[in-house]
Amino acid sequence: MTGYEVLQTFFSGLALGASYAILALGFVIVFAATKVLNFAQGAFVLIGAYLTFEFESQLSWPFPIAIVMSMLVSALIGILIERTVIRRFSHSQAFAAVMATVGLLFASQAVVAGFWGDSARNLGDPWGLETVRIFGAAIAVSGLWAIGLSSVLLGLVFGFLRFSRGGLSMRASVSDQEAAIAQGINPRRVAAVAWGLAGASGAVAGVLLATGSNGVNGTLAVAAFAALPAMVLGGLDSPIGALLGGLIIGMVQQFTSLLQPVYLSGLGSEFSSVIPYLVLIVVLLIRPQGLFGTRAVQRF
Amino acid sequence: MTSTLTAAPTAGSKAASAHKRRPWVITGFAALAVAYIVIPFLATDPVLYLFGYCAVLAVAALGLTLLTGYAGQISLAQPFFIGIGAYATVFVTVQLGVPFAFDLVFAILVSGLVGAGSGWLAVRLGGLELAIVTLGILVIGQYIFNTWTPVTGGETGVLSSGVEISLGPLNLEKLGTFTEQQSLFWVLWATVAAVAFFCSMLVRRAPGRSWIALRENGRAAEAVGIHVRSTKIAIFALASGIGGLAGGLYAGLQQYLSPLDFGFNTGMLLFAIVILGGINRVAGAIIGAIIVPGVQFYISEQADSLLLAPIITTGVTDSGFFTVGSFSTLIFGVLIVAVLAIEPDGIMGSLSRSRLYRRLTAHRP
Amino acid sequence: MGPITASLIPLQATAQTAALTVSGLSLRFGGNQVLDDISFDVAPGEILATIGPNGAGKTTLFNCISGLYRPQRGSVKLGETEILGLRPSAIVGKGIARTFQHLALFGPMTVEENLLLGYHRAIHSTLAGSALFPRRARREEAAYAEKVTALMEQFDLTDIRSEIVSKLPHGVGKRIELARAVAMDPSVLLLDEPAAGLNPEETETFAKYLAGIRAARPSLAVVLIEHDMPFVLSIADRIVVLNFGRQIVSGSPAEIQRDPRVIEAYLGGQKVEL
Amino acid sequence: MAASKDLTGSGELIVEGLSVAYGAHSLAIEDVHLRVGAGETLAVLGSNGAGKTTTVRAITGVLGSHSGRIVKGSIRLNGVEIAQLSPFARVRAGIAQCMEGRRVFSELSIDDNLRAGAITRRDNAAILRDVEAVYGRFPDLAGRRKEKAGYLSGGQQQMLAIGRALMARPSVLLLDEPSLGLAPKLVEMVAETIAEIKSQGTTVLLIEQNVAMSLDLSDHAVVLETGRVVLSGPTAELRNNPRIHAAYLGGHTGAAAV
Repeated sequence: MTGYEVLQTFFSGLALGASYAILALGFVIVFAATKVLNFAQGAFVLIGAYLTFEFESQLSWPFPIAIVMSMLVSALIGILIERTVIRRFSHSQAFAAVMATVGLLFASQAVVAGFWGDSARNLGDPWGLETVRIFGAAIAVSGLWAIGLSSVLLGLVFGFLRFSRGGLSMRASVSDQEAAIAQGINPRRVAAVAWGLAGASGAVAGVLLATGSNGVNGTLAVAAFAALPAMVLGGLDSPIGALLGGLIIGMVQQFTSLLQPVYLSGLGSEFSSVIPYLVLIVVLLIRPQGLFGTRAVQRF
Repeated sequence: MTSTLTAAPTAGSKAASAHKRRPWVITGFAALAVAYIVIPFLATDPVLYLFGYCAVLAVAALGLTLLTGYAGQISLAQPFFIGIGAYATVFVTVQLGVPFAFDLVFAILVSGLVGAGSGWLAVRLGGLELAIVTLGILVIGQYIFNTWTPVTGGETGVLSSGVEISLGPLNLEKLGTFTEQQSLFWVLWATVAAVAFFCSMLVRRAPGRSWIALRENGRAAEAVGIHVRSTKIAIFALASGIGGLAGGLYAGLQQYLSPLDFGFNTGMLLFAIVILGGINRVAGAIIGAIIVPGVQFYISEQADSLLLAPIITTGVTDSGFFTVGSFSTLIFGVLIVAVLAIEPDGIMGSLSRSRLYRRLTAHRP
Repeated sequence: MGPITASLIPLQATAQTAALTVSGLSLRFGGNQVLDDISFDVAPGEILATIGPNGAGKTTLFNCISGLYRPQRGSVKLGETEILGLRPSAIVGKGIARTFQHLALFGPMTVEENLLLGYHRAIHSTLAGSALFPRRARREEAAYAEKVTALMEQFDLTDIRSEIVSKLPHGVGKRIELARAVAMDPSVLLLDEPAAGLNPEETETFAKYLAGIRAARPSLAVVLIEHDMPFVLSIADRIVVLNFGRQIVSGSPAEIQRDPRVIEAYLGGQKVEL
Repeated sequence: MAASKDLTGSGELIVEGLSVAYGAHSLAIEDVHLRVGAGETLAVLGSNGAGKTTTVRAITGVLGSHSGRIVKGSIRLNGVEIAQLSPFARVRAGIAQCMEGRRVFSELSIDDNLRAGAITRRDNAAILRDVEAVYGRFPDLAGRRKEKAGYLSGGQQQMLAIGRALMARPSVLLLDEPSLGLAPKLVEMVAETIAEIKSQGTTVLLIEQNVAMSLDLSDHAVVLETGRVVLSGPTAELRNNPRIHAAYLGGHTGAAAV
């Protein structure tokens, strides 16, 4: 293992971690605002990636516009889901709502497969498989874009949460929903905004996961689940936790891919795919409230 | 976590008076018995195979009904335990040559033990964290099945045609002069009936009450003297053991096992089954396990019909929008959402609240 | 407010015969001293009332006794047995049953099933037992179903035995919870605000049921938290007053009513003339 | 403290024949009548479970999140029926509340807590002035504005909760057990604050267990028992009513049996 490899892996870990962080942020925001674990986050990933493909490759829109448009459409779909489905379930029916999102995931997978078929497509990202040399290490340009794009998005989301009136409503609502209502905050609007944000961030994550050699394909819906450990690590309802959890998982996964074939080759070629969950289980055994969460431990 | 699903199963008093029900119920059971005997003579082999597949899913879903429906522990890992049971059965039969009745016991024990380990994780986690961790267990299971080639055959899979469902010297897959599919139908559905009876007995008694108590309010459950930790571990072990049994039967039914049989899609299929049927009803798991694969089968059979041809693309008609697979996925997605929004207790829940059902099953004074 | 030395009325019960002995119990949550050096005991057959303003630490005290919280210091003895540190379910097994301020019934289950859960520890058929010896399990279920029938008779619940408890009025829920606690066969019964939210008739009925329980088990010790003072004064043998997690005074109802510290704690100063 | 004058206004609140039920249960409050004239203070007394908080919830409109509903009756603010309005619309109409148990947003900074109190307002410059006014009123908070509210002491949290409620510039302010769990010195401070709010002409509905404090602060008082109003009248008349003592100390009159 050379220093170049370490640097290269560091960058790819950062890039992967950034995608996980964005995905986890989508999960976290919806969970914090509506107490629903949104399995349909994968649907946003799928829709975002395919729409970007459609806009860019079929309609020949410039790539940035294609991304922004697919974010918008995906956000609208998120709001629509909240208004038509999630709203029907009261707070005490969180489990039913979670299962309903599984139904939505199924339905969206089918619709996407209906529109675009089963075969993988090539996202028309302008950087493709290019690499650049940084300190002698070959770094994928798509990875740098992933880091840049997610930094912008994360900055926007955190800025929104921190400084805007809507963000304040959302943070207050997450902290104590009833008290938030008592201040005049409309919980339905908060929920709609949360689903919209989840849709937009899912779409971006879809683009990031489909760039480079991966391509746009149906398994993206399931790829979203890899961000769930990041969410639990961060403590379910903490956006900062989602960011850190995502980066940790991405790093650990990429360094495992680098080291495990050399030192523990007996574990097989797929080992890095289970790393997020292994990390999760080990962490939970040591620290049940997650790395950054403050939730009290259930003692029985 | 607290389950959202409103209705609880009936327990307690009914246990004592269940055998004093009205003739309607007896008629119903008699009709089922007749169907059980007659279907293998009427149905074609592919249909009988489908019924066998339904039976395996029914057993696995029964475990999930106890674990998630009754005890409120959301687990996505059930297919992993089915897989353990299936591979354990193949291993014991092929490598050790043990007859089937005993490898089923082995399958149940191994799955149950691993399940108890997951239960231990559940003790430390509540609700959605548990759902995520069990998803992780499922993913890790996929990895193990794909990687542990000597036992599972890896991605290429392993032949399970050597597995014969038998009781000692009696090969239940070849009963007398009947065909294998006929025999399998009888054996598998007899198992479903036995497991369902076992489950319905448990849910009506002390264990079932403690599960619901756990689901509704862990703190109050502890306050009436229920040892929540051991109860959680036990229900996980039981549900996983039942999953292992389903896996053993699956190995007997199938010629060939692939890791994909025990993945995320199977988990979602099981959830579709229990939600459609009614997640906190024993009968719900069975009804769901007939309807869901039944509808899938119907769609693939009728894909070229006048009704579905405009929607579905097949080799014959290239007119439709969806493939057979994605169309049935769509149907189930929409059905799950609709059922949850309209009747969270599923078909059985809706049925048991209908007046007709109540009149038919009312106790005699 | 400065610390006030607890003035403990000499206890009738000697250490040997006390049903429940709490001594030096202290609990902190973070920087918050929620309970500070609480000591009292309850003799068999006695009713001890715990009163004090909201936030005084009464329910917290119950949570410590029943094992939901782990106090940092002190001891809780049931008879001669130390129970501090045991799990809540084990404490139930030792003989302490409780009710909750906000009902802790199992909503979607029937009245009958809720009461059967009260017998949970008594029923021997475990998961394995129910599976392996179905006949024995069925006999046992039937036996406890009979006990529940008797219990429902005693608490006038027979007519609603098959009702779902979440659909019953609050007052009935209180009664079911009391009956369920009795099913646990306790030697010490903890009642957290049994009369809260009850109208005067319901409170009276509740007192009647409680009297019935005590008549049937003369050695049962009862500790209750209550705000309804007429109710407390009519049934309590002794009263412990808490404020800010400290035991400010304890004594007979008559003494408590006269004590200026109690009036201070409740009415916040002397501005109201008595 | 004069700067805080523009925080508040005053309104008249009339509750008539109000009955509330939770789920399928029997009524939690029945036929409750309350009247608070503009600028007046009404104390609502009663023990636990008497229906005080239910009354507050009905007025602020959050019954829905406790699966409760108004069975009958009307709630009018300045003559306008508000019983059908959403909770946020009621805040805009001028009803703010300081909830039982303080309920500050403990993960949010003190600044953000105050800004959240003004979430229904759009006049940003005035909001900033009002934030400063609250800090002027509670200097303890002023030095810690960027700290998380969860780190404040109980008394400071109560100050913050009152300040947050004032940020909506309410015409009617509901205070649900503001002295709960506070040491006597802090109770005094809360009382002073309420007196000040009152002196600026805001209508106040004070829900309290601390009888002495509420009687000192209010013009009228009602006593609730098991969901009904059993006593009401000017504070001066109620002050020496034996039933008030009976309700809290189980006095010698036997009145509580009624």
